[in-house]
Amino acid sequence: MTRYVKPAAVLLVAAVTLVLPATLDDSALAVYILLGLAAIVTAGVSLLMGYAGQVSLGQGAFYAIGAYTAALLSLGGVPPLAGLLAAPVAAAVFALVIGTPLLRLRGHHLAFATLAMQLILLSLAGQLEFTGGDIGLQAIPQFSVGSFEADGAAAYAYLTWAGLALVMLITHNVISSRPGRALRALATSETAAASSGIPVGRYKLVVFALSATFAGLAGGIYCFYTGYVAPGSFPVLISIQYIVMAVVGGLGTIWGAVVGATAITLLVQGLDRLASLPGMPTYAPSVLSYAVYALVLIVVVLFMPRGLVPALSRRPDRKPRR
Amino acid sequence: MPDESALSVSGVSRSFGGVYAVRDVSLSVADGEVCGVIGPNGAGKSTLFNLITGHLAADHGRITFLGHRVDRLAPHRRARLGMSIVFQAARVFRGMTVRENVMVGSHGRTKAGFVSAALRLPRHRLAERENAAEADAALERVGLAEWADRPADRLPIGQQRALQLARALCARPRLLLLDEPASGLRGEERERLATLVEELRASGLTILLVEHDVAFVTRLADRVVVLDLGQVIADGPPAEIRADPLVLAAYLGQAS
Amino acid sequence: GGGGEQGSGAADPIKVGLLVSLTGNYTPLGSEDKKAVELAVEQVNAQGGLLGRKVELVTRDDKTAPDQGIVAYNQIKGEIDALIGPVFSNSALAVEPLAQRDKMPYLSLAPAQEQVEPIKSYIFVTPALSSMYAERFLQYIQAQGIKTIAVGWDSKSAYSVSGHKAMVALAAKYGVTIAVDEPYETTTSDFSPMFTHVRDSKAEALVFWGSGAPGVTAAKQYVASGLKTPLFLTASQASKLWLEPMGAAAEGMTVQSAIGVVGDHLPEGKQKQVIDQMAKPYQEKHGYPPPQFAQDGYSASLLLFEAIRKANSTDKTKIQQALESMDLITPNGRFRYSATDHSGLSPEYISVNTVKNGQFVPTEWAKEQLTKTVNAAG
Amino acid sequence: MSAFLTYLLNGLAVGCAIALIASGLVTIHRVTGVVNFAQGTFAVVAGLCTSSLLGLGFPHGLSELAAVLAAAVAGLLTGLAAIGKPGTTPLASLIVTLGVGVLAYAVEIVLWGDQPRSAPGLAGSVTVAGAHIQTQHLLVIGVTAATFVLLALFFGRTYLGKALTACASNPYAARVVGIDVRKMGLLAFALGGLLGGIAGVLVTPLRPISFDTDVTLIVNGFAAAVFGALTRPVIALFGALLLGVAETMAAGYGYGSHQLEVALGLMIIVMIVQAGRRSAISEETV
Amino acid sequence: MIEVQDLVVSYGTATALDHLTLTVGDGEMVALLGPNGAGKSTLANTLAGLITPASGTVRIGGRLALIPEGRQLFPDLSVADNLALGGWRSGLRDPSPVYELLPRLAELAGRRAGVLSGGEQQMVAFGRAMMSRPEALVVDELSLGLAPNVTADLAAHLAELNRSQGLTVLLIEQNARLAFELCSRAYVLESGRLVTEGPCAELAGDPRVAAAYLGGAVT
Ligand SMILES: Nc1ncnc2c1ncn2[C@@H]1O[C@H](COP(=O)(O)OP(=O)(O)OP(=O)(O)O)[C@@H](O)[C@H]1O
Ligand SMILES: Nc1ncnc2c1ncn2[C@@H]1O[C@H](COP(=O)(O)OP(=O)(O)OP(=O)(O)O)[C@@H](O)[C@H]1O
Ligand SMILES: [Mg+2]
Ligand SMILES: [Mg+2]
Repeated sequence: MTRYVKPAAVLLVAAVTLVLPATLDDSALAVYILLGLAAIVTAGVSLLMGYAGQVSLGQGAFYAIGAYTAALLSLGGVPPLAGLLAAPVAAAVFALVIGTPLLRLRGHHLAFATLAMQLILLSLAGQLEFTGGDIGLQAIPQFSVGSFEADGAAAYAYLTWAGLALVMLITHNVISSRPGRALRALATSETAAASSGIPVGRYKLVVFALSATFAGLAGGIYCFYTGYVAPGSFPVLISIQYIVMAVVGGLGTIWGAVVGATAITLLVQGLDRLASLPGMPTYAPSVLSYAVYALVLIVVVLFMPRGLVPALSRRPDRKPRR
Repeated sequence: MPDESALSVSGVSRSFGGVYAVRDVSLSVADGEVCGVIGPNGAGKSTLFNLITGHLAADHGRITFLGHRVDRLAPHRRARLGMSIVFQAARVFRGMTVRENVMVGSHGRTKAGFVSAALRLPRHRLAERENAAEADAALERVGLAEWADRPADRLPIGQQRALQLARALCARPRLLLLDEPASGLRGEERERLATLVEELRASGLTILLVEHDVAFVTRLADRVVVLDLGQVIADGPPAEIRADPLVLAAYLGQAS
Repeated sequence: GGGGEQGSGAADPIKVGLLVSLTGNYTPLGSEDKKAVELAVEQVNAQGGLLGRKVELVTRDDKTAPDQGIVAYNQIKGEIDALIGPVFSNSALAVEPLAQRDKMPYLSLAPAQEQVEPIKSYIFVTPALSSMYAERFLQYIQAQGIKTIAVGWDSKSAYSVSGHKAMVALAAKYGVTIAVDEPYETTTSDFSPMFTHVRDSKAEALVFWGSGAPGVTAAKQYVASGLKTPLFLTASQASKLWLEPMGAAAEGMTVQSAIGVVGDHLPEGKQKQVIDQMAKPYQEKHGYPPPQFAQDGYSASLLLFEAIRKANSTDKTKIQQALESMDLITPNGRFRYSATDHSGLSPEYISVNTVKNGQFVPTEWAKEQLTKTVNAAG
Repeated sequence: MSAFLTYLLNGLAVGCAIALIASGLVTIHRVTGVVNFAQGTFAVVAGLCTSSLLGLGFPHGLSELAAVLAAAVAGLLTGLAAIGKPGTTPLASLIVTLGVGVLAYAVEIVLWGDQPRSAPGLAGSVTVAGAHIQTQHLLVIGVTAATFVLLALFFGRTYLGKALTACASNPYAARVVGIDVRKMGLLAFALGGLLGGIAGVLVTPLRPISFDTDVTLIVNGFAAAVFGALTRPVIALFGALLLGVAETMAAGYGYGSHQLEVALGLMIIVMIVQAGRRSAISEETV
Repeated sequence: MIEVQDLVVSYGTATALDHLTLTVGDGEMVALLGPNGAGKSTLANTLAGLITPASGTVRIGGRLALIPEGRQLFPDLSVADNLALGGWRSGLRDPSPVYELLPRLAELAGRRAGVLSGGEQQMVAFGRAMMSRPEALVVDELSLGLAPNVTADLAAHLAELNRSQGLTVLLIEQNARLAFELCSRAYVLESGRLVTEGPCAELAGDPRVAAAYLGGAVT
């Protein structure tokens, strides 16, 4: 009986995902796309933090690298598809390079170092000529594959959610198998993991790069969708927001990233709508959205400390595997 | 002797802020031998184990294992050469089931990496199934079979220790280091553990055993090494050691 | 996108989009813009609206973030006839390509140079560009007989970066040498290195580019440092946001501003009248005179209303055409947009003031210049 | 030489202001294991309060004192939200403090509006061996020195300080010996609020404070606190001074637009070097 | 001194102690035996007030100290500070009496507790409990990780305190031989319920108890 519940749920979600873009208007589609992108990045955060126990407060940096890579390439005349594929690769390579020294750090040290890495990166992007400085890169061409050009928001919605599906599938396959077990093991005890033959340093590096890959992919899609990339698009707060999404959704669960990203994005957008209704006093947007956002966040975290997914599904997502 | 020895430690020292925890220790363990290590609290037994497995770096000395010089290798490389350790303090992996915990043990001798896992290649599925079967066999051996699907961190202490042993076995080691495996076990369970160790010895496994239950050690060990203040103060067959006045004074007291 | 005009019966309101920062770093600026635009809409509706229709605002928050600006724009682009756009340059630059693609008449509240270089046909700028402030200061400096200056600038602010760039480019033209060229960062909390460098140089004045917190921090530390070289500040400091925290310490400092800030000191005439038309009710409603950002918002509204009147339609192309032939006096000065000039203003509409009794008072030189400008405009 | 000394002294002052924020972070983390992202908020609350009270005509001293107390109350309230409910994990508490910081935005905007405010401090500057330094900066340095001496003595030497430390070191064991972990945690939050308040009161005359200034404050403070592993006040102080001096020196010697990169990069390098000296097994003491 | 009436303790839906009733009289030394997962530690924690029972009553007639399972020291504090904090309730701050009993700890006084060897940690845990000058002591595994001579010393010390000061002891111990030597009475717990109780001499003779607890690696 329960054997069929999960596949059925997955099918239902997939169907809704496919139908939605066709029915939504542009304004809702914008939210739908940003939500999907946030979920892709959050899936990486959840993998890194929830499974491998490594904290990154700089995930926005990889998002930015993906976006800049795709933007620079396609502005340089490279076909957008190649630009999009290069985005996750560039983010991963960057993560491998900086991860090698940074991952010697643990816990809060690592959290700080990744945060600082993002600040430094943004600061450089804001000063370098070829990244367009603080103004950034504009007029990035539309995404296209061959002669098909994605000019409507719906096309980006499909692209985003296809990316999300891929990311979820990879996460699911990885965490429930040999390398995934190794990651989850080293989260508890690096010592015990190493004595089981796990190359702890290398695994941390690989999972760091994998989470960066996800963020890079999202960044690539983002740059084509908005047609504009600048340092200001990737504030440090965005990295913190991903962590909030991961925690609210439920760390260490596959669906947590999607649920968390959805909950937070819809909350923020909803409040925004409400606050900018005519007749609201000048302070209303800020006061209302800050207050409600904060209260909802606090209440959810206090009363569902393990996140929405575990709280809603009673059974933890992690089924023992045979 | 060094030639046929599985493990040889020579002149190894390690100090912490000027205090020697292990001082110029040399010992060698023959292939298939069970070597007991006893000594007062703080004698350096666990530190010695950490030096052998690579979790601590030695200040001096050399360690060879199955003909490889290992003292510069990272812990996971040594594990892959065939060393497994059961720590004194239980280190089970949280958020994983008992079976998953044990399957981690096989990591060093299996291959499937991120790519084959992400793609779910058939080869990978097959390997997973074999691993799970082997983990179940190991659990059966230590008497944890019925706990396989439980979250490991909720196990009572005794079971956590058994779990560690199963995880170590799953690595199919050549050398097993047991740091106080019987502590926290009652009579019946001690007996089961002793039987298991005997079986392992019979299958040719080399074992280093730290234990304060002297009866347990004397029953299982071919040879006993005594450490005190980081140094070897005696080394010989169990019966001899139990009568050694130095050992009596430093360790056994009037109790035995 | 598109649409919105199908059912435009006489009773349908004209919808103007307003996209500003109501949360995030630029809240203080965005909220002033919002107040001013609301005032302009109120006033125009009180006079019976435009083309016999009421004007209605559709306000959205860009949260001082470009991607949120895009989300917000996409949400409203279907229903609005024209857009008054973000005060945060990065948001503005993010939204503009979309507005251009949708042929949406767009009046920007951001001062970034890049908006008009190159010119995009639907994008118009209302604040003076920082290059104009740079040029105006150089004119003043030349008039004061100063030959050597120091320049401090925020390397993380687009406004300050392009102001600095223009200053470096134009200095020679006005016979000025830059002896100290000192970048800092928005988060800088200690300016003593800059002051030390200035002290050790021949500079006769320190021109400080920056907006927000650094403007106050640096000016306060300047006073405490005992440095004698006069401090020149740009128009970002021409508001109570700067005056209030500075208090008495601001006395005697030189601060640029848009013409609207010094309306009281102008001769009677069209310009003064327009400024008062906004400043008086604004002061009544909010209890303080309108700061620079409010003037920008108000000017943008006037420009848009005038364009709709001239176009006699809410057709977007017609509004754009009307804007390109615009000649209108606003609190920011006289705008003359053309196909080759989408910023419309010129440096003559910038005042150079001294702080006296907590007020911005034009210097003698500025008074003279402004009088000339205003009289020439009629 | 005097230029160097100017940079150094001013850098120390900048570092001291950062250190005060870090001290609150360290205090709270040392006792509760929670990284308090609302720490910058306490400084903002105190700064805005001072500015209002002085504006209402209350004298110096009294205004500052009241502002610091207000921050302590804010600290206590944050603590109630973050650790008041039994079973809240440190990660959940961290998110709660983030939430409290955002909630504070709403309250601050209603009370003080969204415009930056400032407050007068000690005016003028002094010349030490040819180096100029603001009097207010000297005050900051003095108060910071005193605060850290007291803090180090409190945690290192007093019984209560050790009991507080014990709470985060092993909360279960703390309960075993009879320590009321929750009460101690709230005490730490109040103390953290107090320290944040001191920082706010001292910094407001140096730079304008608005509701969202907390972000800048917390980023620097977090860097310094992490340097001291979030538990060791004196090392956090060193981290803060390193940060402050590196920034000022970078600006002084021609890297004004790369202050941030230089300072943060330096911190990361020092941390990595430190980390190379520690082994995993000694960090994983069970 | 310790009175437990009809005690029920559960973790979520799992019941760890099921209507348990037992008493330990003033100045009595009682052993508690049971297989892994029987609920012994749960009982110890409940007696120390660290777990709130679902139902039933617990009455303690004096100052109670717990030596918890797995040592549970303050790893970041020094040995001396660990001991001093043991005196939180009693007001005793000076650890020298403990140093007299366990001279090894005096040598280690300045060391961080987290880096100590297993047995050394167990000594600190014992010393810390002594610092609270308990009238009743619950020991969750006394001999865990201790060298035989140290175990013997500590057992002798407990017996001495019991004799001279009337210390009440509830001893949870896997080494049943030691428990029976030290205590007069014992309870046997299985799956949260009492299965046997009686004087130690009698229980040692019970073949089931002997097989489960006294058997094993005895030469
Ligand atoms: N990281 C460290 N820093 C300082 N001292 C240490 C460290 N690790 C171990 N020691 C000290 O080294 C000595 C040896 O410790 P070790 O754990 O090897 O003892 P052991 O023989 O295993 O004792 P036990 O039987 O109690 O487990 C002890 O005195 C211990 O305090
Ligand atoms: N925090 C917890 N959450 C859920 N179940 C728990 C928890 N702690 C203990 N249990 C369960 O309660 C039961 C009793 O555990 P307890 O630790 O009291 O046993 P014990 O008799 O002390 O065992 P041991 O001899 O191994 O120390 C066990 O089944 C255990 O799995
Ligand atoms: Mg040991
Ligand atoms: Mg127990």
